[in-house]
Amino acid sequence: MKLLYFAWVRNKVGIAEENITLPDHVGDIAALLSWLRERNDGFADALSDMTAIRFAVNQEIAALDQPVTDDDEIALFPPMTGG
Amino acid sequence: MKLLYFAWVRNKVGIAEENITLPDHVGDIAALLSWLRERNDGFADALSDMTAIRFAVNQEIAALDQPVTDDDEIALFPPMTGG
Amino acid sequence: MIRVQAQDFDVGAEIDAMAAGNTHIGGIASFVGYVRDLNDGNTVSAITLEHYPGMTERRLNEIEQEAQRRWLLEDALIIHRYGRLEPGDRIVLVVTASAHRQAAFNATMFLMDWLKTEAPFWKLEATGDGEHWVEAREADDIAADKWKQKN
Amino acid sequence: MIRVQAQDFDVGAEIDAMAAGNTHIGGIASFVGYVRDLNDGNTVSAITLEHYPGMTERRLNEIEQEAQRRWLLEDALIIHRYGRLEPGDRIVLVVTASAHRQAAFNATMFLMDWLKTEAPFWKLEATGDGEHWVEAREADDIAADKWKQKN
Repeated sequence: MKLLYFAWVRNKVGIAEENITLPDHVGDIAALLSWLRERNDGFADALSDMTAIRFAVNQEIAALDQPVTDDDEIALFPPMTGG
Repeated sequence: MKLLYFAWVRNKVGIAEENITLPDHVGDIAALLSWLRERNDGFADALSDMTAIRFAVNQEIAALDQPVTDDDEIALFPPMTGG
Repeated sequence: MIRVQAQDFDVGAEIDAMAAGNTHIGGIASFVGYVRDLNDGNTVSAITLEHYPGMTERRLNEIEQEAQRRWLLEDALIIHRYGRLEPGDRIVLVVTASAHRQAAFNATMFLMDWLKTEAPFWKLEATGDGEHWVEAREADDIAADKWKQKN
Repeated sequence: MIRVQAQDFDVGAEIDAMAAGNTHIGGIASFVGYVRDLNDGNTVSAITLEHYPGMTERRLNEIEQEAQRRWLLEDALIIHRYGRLEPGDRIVLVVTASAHRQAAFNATMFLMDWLKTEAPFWKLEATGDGEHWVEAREADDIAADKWKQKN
């Protein structure tokens, strides 16, 4: 799985992108976030407030219960502020 | 009084502008229009449908009962179509 | 600022001039009106815009002031042409600048709706059937009226 | 058409290119967004726009298609910059052309409201107090939501 982090999510987790292999028990976005939070304090801090995080699966905005697999590109970021 | 005619009002009355002296009994726009209609068929035709005519007194849109004097600039024209 | 003129104008130059040196501006909204080749089903070969010199400038200045009263604008510009124009030619330009986009959008729409019904211009349209004066559209009156109700 | 780029753009050239040769166009509405020197009371010395390459282009194409579905447009253009920008710099351009002005105004406002909340851009603002990420504004969410209710 390809993981991308943007804006202050990237600042807090300390990396812009990475390739990982999903553990068997991680089948959706919610489980992925729980698993990421366990990695270190940076991830725990970045992903502590779910109302402040948006996620995209294969470049489409997704919900917490969206299934994910190792073939997906997942991005985590704050609410968008374009224009 | 200076009288100005625009668009198809000008076409129908046959002149773009003129200077006239008001008869004593003409004190407002309504009376002016009645008096102008008597002049010839062109004026009678141009001023036959009051819903299709707009008038300005000294370059401000005016109502039928607006008083007028020999010092005024009066313009008669169809509804405006700018933009 | 308002300008009533026969000659063409440069849209990009006007927008850039309004932006230049004013870093309070967050957005500039603009509208350019063009002569269309088709109007109410008629093929148009040209239009001739007549106006009321003196009253036109006076009314355009008034409405620009009104827009500045209604919205917090950094600047506003109206340019309206008169004379003979062909399909594709520019007729009118409205540009407004504000700190916030909604003020600029609203002011630009307000000025365009107003120009359609309240500025002393008249359009003579040349089509295959000859020349005729363009009639006022009820839709334009309704568009202009909505600004009277809301403010 | 959509473009996501670091370099500046020429507003007048884009508008003129859209108008060129299409005499069905009655009006072109546009909006240019600029970096302001003041935001939420802070003096801004620069902003850095980050985006999600790939997703940005995909989403901008989708929303341009959506605007074309909702309104009868002759053409539509979105240009959005990324990278470091200073007060007075252009950030974003939306241009839409239609036979009728209201379609062009609505499509331009729709695209701008959408870009504020749904395009994967994030703004890092440099002020006297240091750098911070600009937070999403509730007013922008409300503006974007109104297009969901109405259509």
